[in-house]
Amino acid sequence: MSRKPDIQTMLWMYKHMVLSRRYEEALAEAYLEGKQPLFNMANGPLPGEMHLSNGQEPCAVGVCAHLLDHDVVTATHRPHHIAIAKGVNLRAMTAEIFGKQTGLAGGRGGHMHLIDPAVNFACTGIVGEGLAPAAGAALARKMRGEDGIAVAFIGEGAANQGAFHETLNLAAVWNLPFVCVIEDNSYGISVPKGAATSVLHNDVRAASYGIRGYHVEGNDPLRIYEVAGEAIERARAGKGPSLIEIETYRLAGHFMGDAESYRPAGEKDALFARDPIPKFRQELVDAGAASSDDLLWIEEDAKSCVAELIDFAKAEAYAPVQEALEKVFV
Amino acid sequence: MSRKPDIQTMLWMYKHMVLSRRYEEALAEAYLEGKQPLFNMANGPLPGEMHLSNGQEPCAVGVCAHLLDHDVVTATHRPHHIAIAKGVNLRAMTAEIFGKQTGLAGGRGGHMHLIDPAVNFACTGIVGEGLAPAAGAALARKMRGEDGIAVAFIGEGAANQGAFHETLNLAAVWNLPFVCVIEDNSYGISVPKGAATSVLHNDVRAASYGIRGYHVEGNDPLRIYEVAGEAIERARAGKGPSLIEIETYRLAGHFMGDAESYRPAGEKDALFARDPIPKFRQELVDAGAASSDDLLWIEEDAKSCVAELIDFAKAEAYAPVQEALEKVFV
Amino acid sequence: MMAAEKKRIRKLTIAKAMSEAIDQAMTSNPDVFVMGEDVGKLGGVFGTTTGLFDKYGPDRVRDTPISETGFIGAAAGAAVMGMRPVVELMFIDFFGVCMDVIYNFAAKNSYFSGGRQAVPMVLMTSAGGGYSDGGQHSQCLYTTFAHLPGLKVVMPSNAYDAKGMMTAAINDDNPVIFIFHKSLQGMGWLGTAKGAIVDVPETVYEVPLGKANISREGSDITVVGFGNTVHHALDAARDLALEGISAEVVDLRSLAPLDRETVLASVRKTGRLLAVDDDHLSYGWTGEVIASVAEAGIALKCPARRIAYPDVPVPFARPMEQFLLPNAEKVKAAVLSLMNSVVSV
Amino acid sequence: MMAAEKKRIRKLTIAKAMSEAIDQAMTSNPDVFVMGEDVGKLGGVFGTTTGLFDKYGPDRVRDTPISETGFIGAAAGAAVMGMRPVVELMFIDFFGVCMDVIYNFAAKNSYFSGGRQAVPMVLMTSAGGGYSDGGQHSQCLYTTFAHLPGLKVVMPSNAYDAKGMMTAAINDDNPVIFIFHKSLQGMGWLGTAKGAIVDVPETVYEVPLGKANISREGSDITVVGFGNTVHHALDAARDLALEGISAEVVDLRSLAPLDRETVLASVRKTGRLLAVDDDHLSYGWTGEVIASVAEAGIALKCPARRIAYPDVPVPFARPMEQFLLPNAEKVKAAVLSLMNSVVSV
Ligand SMILES: Cc1ncc(C[n+]2csc(CCOP(=O)(O)OP(=O)(O)O)c2C)c(N)n1
Ligand SMILES: Cc1ncc(C[n+]2csc(CCOP(=O)(O)OP(=O)(O)O)c2C)c(N)n1
Ligand SMILES: [Mg+2]
Ligand SMILES: [Mg+2]
Repeated sequence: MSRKPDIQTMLWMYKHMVLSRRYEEALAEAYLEGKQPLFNMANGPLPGEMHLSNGQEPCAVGVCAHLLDHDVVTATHRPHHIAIAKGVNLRAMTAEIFGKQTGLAGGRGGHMHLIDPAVNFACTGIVGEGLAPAAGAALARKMRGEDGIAVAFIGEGAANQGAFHETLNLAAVWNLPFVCVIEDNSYGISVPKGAATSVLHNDVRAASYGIRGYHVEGNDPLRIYEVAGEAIERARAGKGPSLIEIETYRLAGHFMGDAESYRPAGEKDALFARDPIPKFRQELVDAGAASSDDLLWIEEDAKSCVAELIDFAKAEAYAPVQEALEKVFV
Repeated sequence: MSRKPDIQTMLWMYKHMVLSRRYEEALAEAYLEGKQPLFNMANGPLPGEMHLSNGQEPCAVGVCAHLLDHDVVTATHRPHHIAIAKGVNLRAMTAEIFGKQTGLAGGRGGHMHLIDPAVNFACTGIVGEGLAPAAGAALARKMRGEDGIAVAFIGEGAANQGAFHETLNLAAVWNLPFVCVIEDNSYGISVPKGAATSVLHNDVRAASYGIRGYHVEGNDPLRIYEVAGEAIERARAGKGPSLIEIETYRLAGHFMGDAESYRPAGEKDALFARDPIPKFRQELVDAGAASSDDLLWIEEDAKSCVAELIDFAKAEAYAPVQEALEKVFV
Repeated sequence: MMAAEKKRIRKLTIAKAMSEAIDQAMTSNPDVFVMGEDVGKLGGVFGTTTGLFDKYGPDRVRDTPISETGFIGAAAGAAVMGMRPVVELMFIDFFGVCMDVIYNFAAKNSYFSGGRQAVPMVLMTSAGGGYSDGGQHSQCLYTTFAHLPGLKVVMPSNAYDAKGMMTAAINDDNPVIFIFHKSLQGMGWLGTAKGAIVDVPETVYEVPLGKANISREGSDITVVGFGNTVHHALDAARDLALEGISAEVVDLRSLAPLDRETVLASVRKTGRLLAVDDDHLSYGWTGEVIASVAEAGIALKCPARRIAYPDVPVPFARPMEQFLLPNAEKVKAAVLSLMNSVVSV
Repeated sequence: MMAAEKKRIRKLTIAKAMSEAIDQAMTSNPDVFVMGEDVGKLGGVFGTTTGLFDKYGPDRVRDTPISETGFIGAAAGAAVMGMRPVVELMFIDFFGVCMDVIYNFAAKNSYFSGGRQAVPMVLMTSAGGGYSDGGQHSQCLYTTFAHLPGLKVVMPSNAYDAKGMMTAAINDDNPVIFIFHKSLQGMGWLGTAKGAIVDVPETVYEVPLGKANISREGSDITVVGFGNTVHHALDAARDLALEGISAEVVDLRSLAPLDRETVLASVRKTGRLLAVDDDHLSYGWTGEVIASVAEAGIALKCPARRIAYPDVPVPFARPMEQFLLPNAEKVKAAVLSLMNSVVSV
């Protein structure tokens, strides 16, 4: 029932993958400011934890290509690629990541707490926490007869949290327009999937809820697009929730500063050799979807867009400190 | 690999089913003392909630027939049948249910908190709470190279708690000698299974953990014995955890005082018609395992045993109230 | 209660008052709905949703699986989308299986969204012991919630407040933990303090959240209570009046926000303070109230005192449990001893 | 630290001191083992299990799934069977996904078994902010645990105490919540208060749980701290000494049991009290400490005061977060204002 993306969509996907990659590269650069030679997380313009999603961009674009603003997305501590693909206001998001007054939350949130009501995007820092609220959002849409479905992105590690089980069961019992997308990047911090998860692929867990399960290999944006399309169409059509596990990988550490000594030798090199962005680029060129020049334009555009965002966010002011006492209640 | 019980075992099973039934009938009688004509839970020699297991006896005996003292069992708010089949000290248990000083916990626990270290039995009042500790007990046995497995009994409603998912995954990843037994009595308080559980039978959820799943129909002690035997043998042999769902029914309300108006008309009558105790009795007679006289003897014995227990517990003293301040720490 | 509101006088239980407030809110606002375990046909184990299932059906009065993280998280998520769920956690004792979505999600979403996203959710939950339900069904845990910013934490001591506070809670755009005390709930099978069953207007009205109430005026000593202990204080005060002691009883009604002003004003007037709680003593609200008075530098005629549940789990056996619980006798004895104590501060 | 113990002097971080205590316990007792997320190869995100995986292997140093209810519950269950697990909850902020097995199971099992079943489990967990980790990774939540009976709740302010308290915790037959403060932990990537890194003997020793420590003697005012705020108090006290003010600093070290005696004795001596906490103010331990002093009827030269984290979630932006946190300057200013205030009680 689902189909391959058209050319315009493919370019949109490529563009957002590149934008996300450039964006995180720029964040990484800013993050290291003030943290060298001694790495102290508290220092620099971007203090605190920083979880990059480099390598996982296909998951974000393959799913979000099917979503509209009124569709709800919850993401995790590793949210940038998804936020970008969901269309979060990038100026406000970047300002938030830098803790500035014009940020999404005026600096109260930071990179693990990006909430943009305009496009119904939110993320949180507790593993599995976004699941049930996403199902609740789907319930709200359904009860009100409104358009819109909800997608909860989680990592493969989160599929072992109780919230995963409770939410999928609830969504199935209530036949909610809900999709759970698992980005399987093989690790929960340092712990490999095999040491934490009793099954090879989490899509088999769909059987516990009588719902559709899908597994996508190869970190392939087009394949992800197809599978997500089917699951999302089903949700829109009132056919209930689905569970998708996507094989992906993170090219960076769990967070910045992670020495990654838990990785087997050579793993990182192999991952970089499979970087989905050059791979997708080549596919686009091979398929005649775009010329190398067109893509270069997209890439340049992403670069300048990101540069502008970082400059903007850096230049913005912090909120007066007293504002920290506000917005506990609406 | 498993087999039918021998005659001695069958009689043991029948005896403990009858004992449990008589025991709860006597508790029910004592419970109603002081609560008529006005039912106030706080009154009488047995105040508080009282969850009876009438009808579910086959689950207890079919599983516990395979267990030894060093095997660990955790049960729920509905614990009597299991405690009895596990060999909990009945004097101390009854005294505890009546809140007396000679009770298992000196009256601190009550009927939802029966802990008998001598036979490794415990129960708790929070749905799903016993699961992870049981897995931990299995881990302890395994790490120490000790004999003994762990069995967690839960209701079908508890299979929708996060603890269920987390524990089964953990037990599977660590290949623990652990069995989860679900007593499916069709209801979580007033909510029918179908309104709460997205699959018809919870044994299919074994697929989420790559473990064995078993489903037992008919509330049949012999079938339960066979299936539990296989799962427990596997656990003892180091072949990992299993999940068993047993179709059973409760002949009483969720707790005493439950008006059961949520039941469809006629349901109760149909259940009583299928009461597993007379059914099993008939099977035993038909199979020539015992004469009607032998069974009568068992039944009389159970009655007098129960009468003695209740008399004993009622006659026992309450602990001095100051003892309420003790045993917070060991 | 204001005279104008007393159109028709009916004595209601807290359970009925809560159901009525929810019912009226559901009638006037289609976004209001209820979910929780056994809130449907059964009408809530503690009668909080009596009649609602028949009136509104299973879509708006939803029985849930025993998945508190799932359904309370879903309620919070629905609230973010503009629904106004009233969700029940059957016993407050069960918070441990679902606290994350309550305190890290619902409570912080306003802050994390810079105040741009509301979570208008009411979490109603039962607390308290006294009827021998054992250590996992008799806890109070008030400050476990009140310590965590972003939640309003309230408990009515009578049906009038229950209805008005429930209405206010549903109308509030923030997450409200609406605690109801089993000893006051008015379920026949539980026994109920008489004083909790009071006249309740049929009209829709609000009792503002975060405002303490002077339940009885007095001049010699301030006795602060919350929920059930308000009735212990009132019972003691009636007795004490016969002995010529005038006790002022303050019903906190809300721990978050905490109405320190009302407490301080009362203590300034009486010069004596007794705080009475059925939650565990250490790190309970009685400490907070006494500390607030101490910080304010109010001169007391005798040291402040508190009566609270000792730092032990709740035992099952009735004599033990009753021994540990606060009651009117203990309040009276403490007041008498305070009235007789010399000025030492 | 007693002189006799200083066989060889080595300055250790709290992280190293904790690992060493666990290591020594694992060597001497085969029942001791560790589990938690990333405690294996990684050695714990906060360095609490450094070197243990290589030494003891994956059976005794177990990485777990991200299933806190599962593995903490399993730890408790293993403890019931006689093992002595040291289990890590990576951030105290995550308690909401697993509190039930902690407070309803581990904490109450002794009571529910009439003291016949011990749960010798140590739950170690990190707390505190100050490095811009946002509102779900910077909380303190001390009294969230300390309010619930059946748990010992401790936090060391320096490496000497950390080792001795960890050893005592492992040897204790009861569940111990062993909190460590990220600002004191000694991870290079976090920055660490200098005073936390102190001489630690190589020998095995215990620092008893439930005993406060006079970190600095003084006569004018008692400043009570816990964990990181002890260092704010000490820093302020050093400065204040230059201004002729003699502050006594009490390090609580344990909230449950709470060593009220030591606090009261100090306040009786100094006549002034300031309590400093980085947990949320309302219903925090500072209220409990002040109330305990008030109840004791100790005559103070000025009203007790507290500095604590306001009742708001922890903001990400560094200026905002730093504005809300207690620090030595705030302590100093408060002491000065108290010393200058008139006797009003
Ligand atoms: C409940 C909870 N437990 C633990 C953590 C700490 N933690 C943050 S991210 C993470 C790993 C998550 O793994 P996964 O779900 O696979 O996502 P990934 O980081 O790989 O994107 C952990 C353990 C947390 N934030 N919340
Ligand atoms: C976490 C939690 N949620 C809710 C309850 C209240 N409660 C007690 S028993 C029960 C129903 C349990 O159903 P099931 O697991 O099927 O067991 P049964 O009562 O049928 O034996 C509920 C909801 C509880 N004790 N703990
Ligand atoms: Mg992962
Ligand atoms: Mg059931």
